[in-house]
Amino acid sequence: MPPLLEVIKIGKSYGDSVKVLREVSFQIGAGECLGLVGESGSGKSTITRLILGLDKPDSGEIFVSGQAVHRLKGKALRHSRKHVQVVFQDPAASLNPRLRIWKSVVEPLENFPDVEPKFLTNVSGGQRELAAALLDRVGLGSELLDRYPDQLSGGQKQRVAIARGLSLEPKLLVCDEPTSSLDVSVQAQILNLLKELKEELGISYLFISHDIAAVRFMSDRIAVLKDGQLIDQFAAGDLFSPERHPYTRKWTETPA
Amino acid sequence: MVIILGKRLFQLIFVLFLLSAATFTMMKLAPGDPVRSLLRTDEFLTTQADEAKLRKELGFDLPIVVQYGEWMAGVMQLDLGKSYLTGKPVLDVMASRLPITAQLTGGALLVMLLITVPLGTAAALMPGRWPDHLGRALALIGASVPGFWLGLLLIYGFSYKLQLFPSMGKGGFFHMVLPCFTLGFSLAAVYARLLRNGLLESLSQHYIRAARARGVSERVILTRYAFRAALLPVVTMFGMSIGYLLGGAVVVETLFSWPGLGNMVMDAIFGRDYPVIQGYVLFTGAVVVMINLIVDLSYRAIDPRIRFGKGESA
Amino acid sequence: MNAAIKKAVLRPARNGRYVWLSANPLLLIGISLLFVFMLLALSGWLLAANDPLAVNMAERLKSPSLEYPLGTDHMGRCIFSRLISGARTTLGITAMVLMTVMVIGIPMGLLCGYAGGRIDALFMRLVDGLLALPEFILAIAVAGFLGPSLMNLMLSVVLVKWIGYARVVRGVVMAEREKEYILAARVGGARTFKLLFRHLLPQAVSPVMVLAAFDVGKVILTISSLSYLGLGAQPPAPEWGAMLNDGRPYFQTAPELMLYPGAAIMLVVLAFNLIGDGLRNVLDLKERWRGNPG
Amino acid sequence: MIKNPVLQISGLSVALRAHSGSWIRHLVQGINLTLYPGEMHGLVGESGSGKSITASAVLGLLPGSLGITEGEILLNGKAIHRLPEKAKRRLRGREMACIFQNDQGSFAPFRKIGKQLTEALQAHEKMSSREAREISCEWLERVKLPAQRVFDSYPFQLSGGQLQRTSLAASLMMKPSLIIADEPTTALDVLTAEQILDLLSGLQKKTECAVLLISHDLTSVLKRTDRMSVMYGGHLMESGPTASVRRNPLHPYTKMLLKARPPLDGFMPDRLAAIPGEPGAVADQGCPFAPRCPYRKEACVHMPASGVRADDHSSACLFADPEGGDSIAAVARSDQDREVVWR
Repeated sequence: MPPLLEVIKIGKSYGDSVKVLREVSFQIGAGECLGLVGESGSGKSTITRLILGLDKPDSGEIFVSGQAVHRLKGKALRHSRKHVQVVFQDPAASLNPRLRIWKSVVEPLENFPDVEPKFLTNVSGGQRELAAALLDRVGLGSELLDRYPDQLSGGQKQRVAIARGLSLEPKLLVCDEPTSSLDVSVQAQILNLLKELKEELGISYLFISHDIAAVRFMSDRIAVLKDGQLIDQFAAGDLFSPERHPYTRKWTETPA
Repeated sequence: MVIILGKRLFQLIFVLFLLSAATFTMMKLAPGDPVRSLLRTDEFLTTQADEAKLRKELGFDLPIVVQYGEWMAGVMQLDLGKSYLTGKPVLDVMASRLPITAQLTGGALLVMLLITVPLGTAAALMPGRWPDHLGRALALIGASVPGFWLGLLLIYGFSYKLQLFPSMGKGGFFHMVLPCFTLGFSLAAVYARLLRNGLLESLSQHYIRAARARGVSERVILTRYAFRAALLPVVTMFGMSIGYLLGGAVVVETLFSWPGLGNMVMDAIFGRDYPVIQGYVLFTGAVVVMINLIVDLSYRAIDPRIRFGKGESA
Repeated sequence: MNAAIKKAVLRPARNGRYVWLSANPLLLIGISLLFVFMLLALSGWLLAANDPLAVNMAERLKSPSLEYPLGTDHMGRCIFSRLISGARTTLGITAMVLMTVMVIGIPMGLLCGYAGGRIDALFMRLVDGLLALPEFILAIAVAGFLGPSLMNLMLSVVLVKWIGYARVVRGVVMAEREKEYILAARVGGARTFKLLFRHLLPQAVSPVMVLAAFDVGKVILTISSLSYLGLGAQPPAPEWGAMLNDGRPYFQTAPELMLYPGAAIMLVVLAFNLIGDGLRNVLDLKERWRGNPG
Repeated sequence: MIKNPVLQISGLSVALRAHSGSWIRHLVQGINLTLYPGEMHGLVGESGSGKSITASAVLGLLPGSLGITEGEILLNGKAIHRLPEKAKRRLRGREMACIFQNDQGSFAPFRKIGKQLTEALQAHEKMSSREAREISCEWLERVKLPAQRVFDSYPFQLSGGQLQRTSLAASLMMKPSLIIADEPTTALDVLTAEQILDLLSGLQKKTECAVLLISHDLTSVLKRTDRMSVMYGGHLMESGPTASVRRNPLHPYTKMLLKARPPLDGFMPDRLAAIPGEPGAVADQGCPFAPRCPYRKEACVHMPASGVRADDHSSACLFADPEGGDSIAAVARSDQDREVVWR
């Protein structure tokens, strides 16, 4: 059975000079969380955009459950998106400020009426009830349904974004620095929530962050990105083993 | 730097070309036959033959494209054709009128500066106190009062009732006060507000706090930091106000009967003197584009980020 | 540090979103002033007992009386009824102009902002070209060549003003296009239509509303100024600018002929500017409050 | 040799002022903090805890809408917060300097770095611009920057890390006795942040100046500071020597904050000890952390939290050892064995 996500030697450069990604390859199996660590400017966000089909790679291939997504266009690309969803870093920018919360959460289901997620089958009623169920799944009460994003706290907004990411029951959820702009106590809540959802729904994660400790908490395997190249890939348990790449050791030694 | 200049000059030529094409086509669309209206002004009975001769002379019988070609060639050498009414070359007519309009607009700009700088600064430095409220009230009135009505009120008040200023015609300083104030006032009201908002905005920037934390004096902060940053919105607006200024000049010149370009174009409109109208439109278009070019260049002087292109890391 | 202080100082009003009206006197005065004018304009045919165009030389330059609430002009026409029908003309024209301008400008802004590339470059060249011709000068050219009339005047105002709206909408779309909620919507399978009209356009609503409120005043001033010069409404149309021009020769003997139309113009424009100012404060506050991090 | 403290804050309270001048709401209350030369004191708290407001109060740069209601701020023994603005200005930069969060812009984008440095120098001492340039370049070298190039470039031509180093140079070159670093590394990524903090502590040791490090990054405060204070809802929750706070946190909030961080090495729990509720949830009276405190007791909601003293290791919690049971007047069983009085 092919791995859920297979990225083979993808390369990307913006403008002619700036080479952002060079020969990056990695895989994510079903129900597995791959942590991706790197400094800002190392190409983390570019990888996110390529996997989500928001950008096309200059070279290399991307397969989701065996299907080549890097060449897809139009209708086919749109339908392939059902399997890969995203949670971004800045909760304040992840929700349409002029839309009530329930409309934002349930929009993906509205775009794909044919999708019936298992964990929502027993929910009767219309979109609002679906939205209430999704919010409840991420620990938010239904009193938030009719609120606008600016009436919610950072942590609440990030939970709404996660609920939206889950609504289509995707096989892979790309988390691009989901806790970086949150306070410590809220970070812990969100990390716990993500881990809980992974175990219950069996979703795979690509967990991207510059916080090595959070990556270690979430991931089964970890990959380290430096200047657009994957210089180290290993199981989470081997984070401190001696044969780690010197650059990886820089991450583990600094914040003691 | 040169590339930018080059790009701008190309834009200038492109715009003038667009302008000339537009004015030329509008001229051709004009109802009524300029030849007949021209002959009628010579007060003698016209015959079919006379009309044909004049049409040929003025080259109206040539195909449109050729006429345009000839006309453009003329424009290139600043030959804008002759006024139907006076027969004098359009260029000379405009040249004689230009200094008067320039004096008016110059005076108006002076009025603007005299009001804007003190009022705008005071309003920004004492938010919520009387200069701020005065500034806000003036801005609202300035943006609401029709220029020509203000002019009439001033004439009624200052020249008719108080006999302080002449109400008509061109002359010395006293002749300039009312017209320049009329033209400059609403601009001043708007710019005072713009300067105030610009100053408040720049004073709230974080680098101002940082400079204060380093012990830099308030005077230096105001002049070298806040004012400079506040200039940007003011200069942008200036590029757009040129049109208002030229338009306003037409009204004020008609009201105070100043023999400037504005008056000239009004007579040309009612006299169907197309070449003069065309000359005026081309001239104002060129002035606006030139001013925008200067505004653009001053942008670069004020904020180096634009000169180096945003955020280019060393 | 600024964000922390802003958050502490700008705590949202307790009772939700509709307290801003009372907290903003400008908007209140503007709306009430406008309401009065709307009332006047619409009830014009009711109150105007007299026909605004009926010439009656015997009744020339009468002072205000019960029959003629504001007296009569140099042709014996009732000033009050002319003012009211003038209000209808001015507000009517302005509304038509602004409607057309928005219908052209907003979709163009959306298209150029979202599509970008060649269309956008073409649009920017067009903007440079048309910006070289200020509204007023274009109106003069159009009036000069195509003859002075209200229709030509409206045409020339529309020809330039739509760009303002296109640029505002384009600016907003370009700024929002790369924001995370748009990327999330695209990943969530939203089609272009939903991206444009549910996600992008609503963000431009407040800046466009503020621009429109201020533009009403500008259009009224332009139309009345040009009518005053004789390039807009032609006599005997009861347009305020033209009325002011008619009253000019009598301004020594009967200054009120000049006073009333001018005051009318100023008050209407003032009403709209007040609304514009009030709207900008309200929307700006919401913008600033929404903008800073939670 | 007993050094006299550089900064002494006692009972400091800052409140929001209505236009009419009356106080609406307290944002910061009862802050006690003492800072000795050569010492780095960490001020930790989540967003909305009031840590930045405290810093602005010390610098005298509070925005118009906020004001100091009570308390004293002594800089090198002199009360400063009632000084006239002119006197305060002479202190800023000279006696106390500030490094800000980087992306908020410590330098005006449209003026060269050099000009902004020499201007600050010349605002305090009469010196020729050549001399000012020399001092600036010397300090730019000390913060490991290509002095000449940085001096002549504009801020947008420098990277985040370079800008922060320049800001460090700008504060240190006037040899202040106190540096307030307000979230200096938040906008930088991990590795650059470490270099900046290394540089700061290194230069601090050389110049013997005191540093108040304000941050929400618990990890770097625990690693680098000599003493630390934890703030929540505008109040001090706990204050003490960093080693003691790290080994034996007294206040429930501090304990849970320490546990909430995913550990880098050692045992990895399946779930983190997350603190329920939102950082903004602050009780109006009684202990501000009460709404989120799992050990909340009846008394916590009424009784104001007890004051945190500035010298030893003390906490605002009425129940010094909440896990130990419900004894109210508990003697703190931390190794310093001090008594916590319940008021």
